[in-house]
Amino acid sequence: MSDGNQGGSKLKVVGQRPVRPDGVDKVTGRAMFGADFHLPGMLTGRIKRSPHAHARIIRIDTSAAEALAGVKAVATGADFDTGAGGEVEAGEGATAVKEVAANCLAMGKALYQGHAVAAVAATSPEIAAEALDLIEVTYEVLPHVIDVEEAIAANAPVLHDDLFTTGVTPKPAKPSNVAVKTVMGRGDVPGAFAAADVTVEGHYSTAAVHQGYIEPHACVASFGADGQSVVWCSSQGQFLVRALCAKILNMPLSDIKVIPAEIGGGFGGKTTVYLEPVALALSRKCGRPVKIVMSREEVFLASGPTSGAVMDIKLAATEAGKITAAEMTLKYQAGAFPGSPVHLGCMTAFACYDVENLALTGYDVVSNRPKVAAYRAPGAPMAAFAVESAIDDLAKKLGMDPIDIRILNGVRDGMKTVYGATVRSCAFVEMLEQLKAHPHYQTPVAAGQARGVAAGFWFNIGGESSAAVHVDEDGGVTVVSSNPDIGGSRASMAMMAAEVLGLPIEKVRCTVADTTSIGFSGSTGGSRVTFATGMAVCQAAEKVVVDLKRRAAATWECDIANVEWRDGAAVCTDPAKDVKPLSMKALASKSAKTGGPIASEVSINAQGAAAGYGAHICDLQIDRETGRTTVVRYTAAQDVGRAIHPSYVEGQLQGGAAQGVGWALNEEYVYGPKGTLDNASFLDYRMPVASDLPMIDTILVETKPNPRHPFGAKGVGEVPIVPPLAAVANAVSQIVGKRMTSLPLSPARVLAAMEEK
Amino acid sequence: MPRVQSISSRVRDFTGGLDAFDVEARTVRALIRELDARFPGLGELVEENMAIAIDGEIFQDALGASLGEASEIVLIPKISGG
Amino acid sequence: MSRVRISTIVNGEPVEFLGGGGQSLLDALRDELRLTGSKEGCGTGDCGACSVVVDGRLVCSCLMLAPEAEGKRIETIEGMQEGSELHPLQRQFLEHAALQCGFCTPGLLVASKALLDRNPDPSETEVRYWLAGNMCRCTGYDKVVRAVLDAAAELRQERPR
Amino acid sequence: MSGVDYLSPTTIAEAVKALGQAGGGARLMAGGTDLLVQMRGGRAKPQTVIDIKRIPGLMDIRAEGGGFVIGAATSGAVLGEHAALRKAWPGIVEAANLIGSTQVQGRASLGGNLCNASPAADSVPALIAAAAVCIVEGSNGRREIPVEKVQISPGKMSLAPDEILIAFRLPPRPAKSGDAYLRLIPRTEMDIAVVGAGVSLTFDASGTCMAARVSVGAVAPTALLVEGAGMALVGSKLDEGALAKMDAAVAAACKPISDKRGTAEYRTKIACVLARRAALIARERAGA
Repeated sequence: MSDGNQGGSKLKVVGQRPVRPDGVDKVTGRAMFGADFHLPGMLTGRIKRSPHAHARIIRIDTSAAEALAGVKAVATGADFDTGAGGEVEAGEGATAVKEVAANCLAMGKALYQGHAVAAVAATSPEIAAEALDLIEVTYEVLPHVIDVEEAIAANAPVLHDDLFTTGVTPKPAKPSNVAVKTVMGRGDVPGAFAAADVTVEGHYSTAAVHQGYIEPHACVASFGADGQSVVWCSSQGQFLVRALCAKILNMPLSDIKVIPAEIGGGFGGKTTVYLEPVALALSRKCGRPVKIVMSREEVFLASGPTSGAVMDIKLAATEAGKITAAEMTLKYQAGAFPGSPVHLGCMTAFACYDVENLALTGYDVVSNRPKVAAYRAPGAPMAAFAVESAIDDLAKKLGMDPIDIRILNGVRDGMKTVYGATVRSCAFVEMLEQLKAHPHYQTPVAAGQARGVAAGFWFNIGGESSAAVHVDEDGGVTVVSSNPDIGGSRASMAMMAAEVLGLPIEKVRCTVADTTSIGFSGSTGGSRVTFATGMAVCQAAEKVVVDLKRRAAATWECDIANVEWRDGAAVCTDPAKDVKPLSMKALASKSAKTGGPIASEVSINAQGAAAGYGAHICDLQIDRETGRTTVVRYTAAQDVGRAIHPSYVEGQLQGGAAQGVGWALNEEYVYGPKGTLDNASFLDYRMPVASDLPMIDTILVETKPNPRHPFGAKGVGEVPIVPPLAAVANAVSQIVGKRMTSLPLSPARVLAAMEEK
Repeated sequence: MPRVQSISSRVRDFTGGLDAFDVEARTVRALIRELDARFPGLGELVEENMAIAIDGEIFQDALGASLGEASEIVLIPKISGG
Repeated sequence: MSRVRISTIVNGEPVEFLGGGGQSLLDALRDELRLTGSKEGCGTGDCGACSVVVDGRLVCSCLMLAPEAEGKRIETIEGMQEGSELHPLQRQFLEHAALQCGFCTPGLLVASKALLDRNPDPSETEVRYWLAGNMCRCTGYDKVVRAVLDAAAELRQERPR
Repeated sequence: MSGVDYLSPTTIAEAVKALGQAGGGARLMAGGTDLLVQMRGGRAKPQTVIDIKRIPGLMDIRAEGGGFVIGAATSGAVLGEHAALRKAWPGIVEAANLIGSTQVQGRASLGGNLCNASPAADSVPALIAAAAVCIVEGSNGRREIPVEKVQISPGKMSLAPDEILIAFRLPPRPAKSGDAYLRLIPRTEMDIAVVGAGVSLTFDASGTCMAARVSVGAVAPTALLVEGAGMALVGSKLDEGALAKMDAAVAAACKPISDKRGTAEYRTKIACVLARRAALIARERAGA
């Protein structure tokens, strides 16, 4: 990096709020999302889903469907060929390919209501629907289990005969629904509890909630006769889709080109595949393009959610409020296949605080629910709900201000986390101080209302990214990003390139490339794009600057050491040369004569991501006769390093807060006695609407830029969903007069708690 | 001798429940060879599917990194996100 | 299959197409007319991503049958830009960064325009309730509401009453 | 859904005939905001959809006999824009305007809300409290029935297979009358009522309640007219004693189920809370 972490005052583009490069397409309806593609000869694909929560598939008879006029292909799990299997990096970490495949089309067993069992491709949606009815599936219905505690119980129906708990010694003799037991900790927990002045404890639970992106999953797949295939889809990672399709269908990666559509929200839920391998398998069978679009009901039944959790927590502290020890057990729903983010829950639970003695135990538990997918800071919000509630109890017990107790215990640079990282460039304490000084916190709580405070953490990651910078012959620039733009990242990529190149933002455009047009990149997720792909963009732009300086030096016949790049032009610093600066435009127009096209592509494995910390304040009131909660004021603060485009950073804070408020108050998966989902619609899965929320004030804390990023950026997308659950619950608990330990805080639950008191 | 700790349950299955042990190695490549020698299969697991924290910094891909006499190494599951 | 000829005016232009008797207006717009700016987020009238204006009324095009459009005037997101100029609402959405993924944006813009066409000076509360049927999962609505209020102010200046 | 035939008759007779001919395979459509959702979800599979919105008189509001006649397919948005109706029957208009979003308001109608035969329909308790009457026409001619007699169970109505709900008749409004409708939903908008309560009251010059009708929704298989609750208020000035008696009558009438939207116990409790609040708003509106 030429001058890593440039000072804010010198910056001309970074920190401004320009209109995003893809903005006009998005406000005029021109932007092409997953379901907007249409190819000649395209067929409609539909998926037949299990009506049962748990059933053995005895037989699938597709003959009648195949005989129906207009049906061109029928597929089942038998059409997949996962070969050696292996693992692929998906939203929550390593994911077994065989399980992703079996989630796309069931193999042997239907493990939840809505589990895909077969698929058809037909010449019209009506024929496809009729064909689904003609597929006869013979099931042996099995006992099901939905609840996480019931799934752990000894007599629970077992989902997978070959699932033995990992992390237990000796290896268990019997299969169970506990996929993994995670243990981590340090110090002497029993000793610290024995020596404690005060202790608090609690039993907490949260419901499964869905990411709730407004765009349902959608894709078009076209298999070529020579095997070369194209997939258009909305996902958080075109390379991830390619990898999973290749492994599930046993195809070479280079035969699959994945073209990223615009993506209508993901929040982690589009870091895996549901439809793409199915559409490609159908297309392989009939040689025609196949489009599959999920209905909203299918989205709820068969994609996404994140884990519901059951947690027990105990804290020990001194009289002064210093937390000396914590013990916590976390049980997370994984859904039908192993892979809940419980390990991330354990790692993040106390990441905001300096606690010497820790004991954390996590259980990853399968049950007859859809397989969980990553959701914004996967695993962290539930854990933080328990931790931040317990700290609130501690503050009450000691008569301390809720921000003060968090400052007292807050992590500072140099401290050690339980998962091995050392805290660095961390502004957690400064952030809390700014939050405390904010007019919201300084305003007394209005009569009849209560105020809750809570904090949250996310690691943020770096990883593999590629980017290219192309200088056009007229001096304009195109930045080629490798990551789908889910929330305005084209803007930040273009801004960082413009800053390095000294160009006005209008001269820089940004495009998102398909898998054949740019080097590999990890997915858009983990709050990594502005950091990692941004770093690749900066490095590519810096290489271009070096090239431009070289060309200017050649033009002037001077040493390159005497050429500086200032405000988009090469300037000669050799006093012996009387030459005018050479602008980008001038250099670009001569590129053919000075060495050919000016372009650079950089692929990196970005190291040095800095963690993010947030803290939120929520004021709310409750209708005492109905238990209905109204959020009246909300402020979110976050340690962001440096905001590249502050509006989009604020937007991340506001959007995450809104999702967290929904999680706290009304969102949940509701199951009936047969293990079927009762509320698979936006009508009854109640996400916040515009009239449910107040304005959401934000504080972007920029006192500790990340020294490992050219402009100091830290990931910002995940943290904002971590604090709201407890911020809301802490306020509700005050009004109710007792600790609210189960989410969501629905009107009936709150009223019952008020009446119990 | 560098001290290796693990917070991964999968590692525990290879080590017979051990969460901390010393390994004589000065590079991550050597560490992985050493892990495979002592706990067959563990080195490969770490190389393919795990992140490593070395003296407080998390590496998603640490093969080239060197280790000090008193390095603290933590084997952790790879972190992704939403 | 009973497909019928349907004559409508879409964004000011007379349009004829063949539509199924049970086909939604949304599907007809997207699949027959290839106007894919209107989105399907739910198909049940709960998300508003398919919002269009029919004879001056804001509706969900997923909750209207295509043949019902016979003889009606339909306005979609594709008709919102005036010539080569963005509508002030479109511009304010961009300037406020009132979109992240942009999927709900066409519906939000069509609904916001319908609001300002009948109420040029809405309060924040009126904006929030009018737009309650337009779900956005990315923004938390803050910047959306500000963009609509600022567009309203801009339009009031342009066309003093 | 494209196998469906779409008809848009322009007379009632034509619509009645089409309905009769379809022999159960047809569904009438007003705003379509329930029907289309059911068709899409596979819960309704009509061969024919009969759109009644092009029939004159089904899409407007007329002052008649001192009251109003509201075409069954008139949208909520049109009701909300009718100043005279809003003044006379603010409770009915607010109930109709609570159905769904602004977009749904552009289509959804009182007739559709009633004929969808859901116990949680927002406009139905308000219409029952108002003593509204349905005008129905079929092959056997025209008849009028009180709103509370139309629905007999969830999804089932007392209308003959070829009868069409054409309009609602609202009675003349005496001086010092007011109505109100309240519902409880977890969010501020977009939900189906967990509980709803409509109250219509008339007072004398001294502020004593002369007439009262109380109706609650989503607490039984159909919206209920709770006669005992009205009787509790008549003769009172809505003092605590009278309101407590109303509570008891409402609670006794509730026979709710527990489902994803609320527990039986919660629904009963809230029905009393909302009936009380609606009664006080109705009194305020009556100017008593």
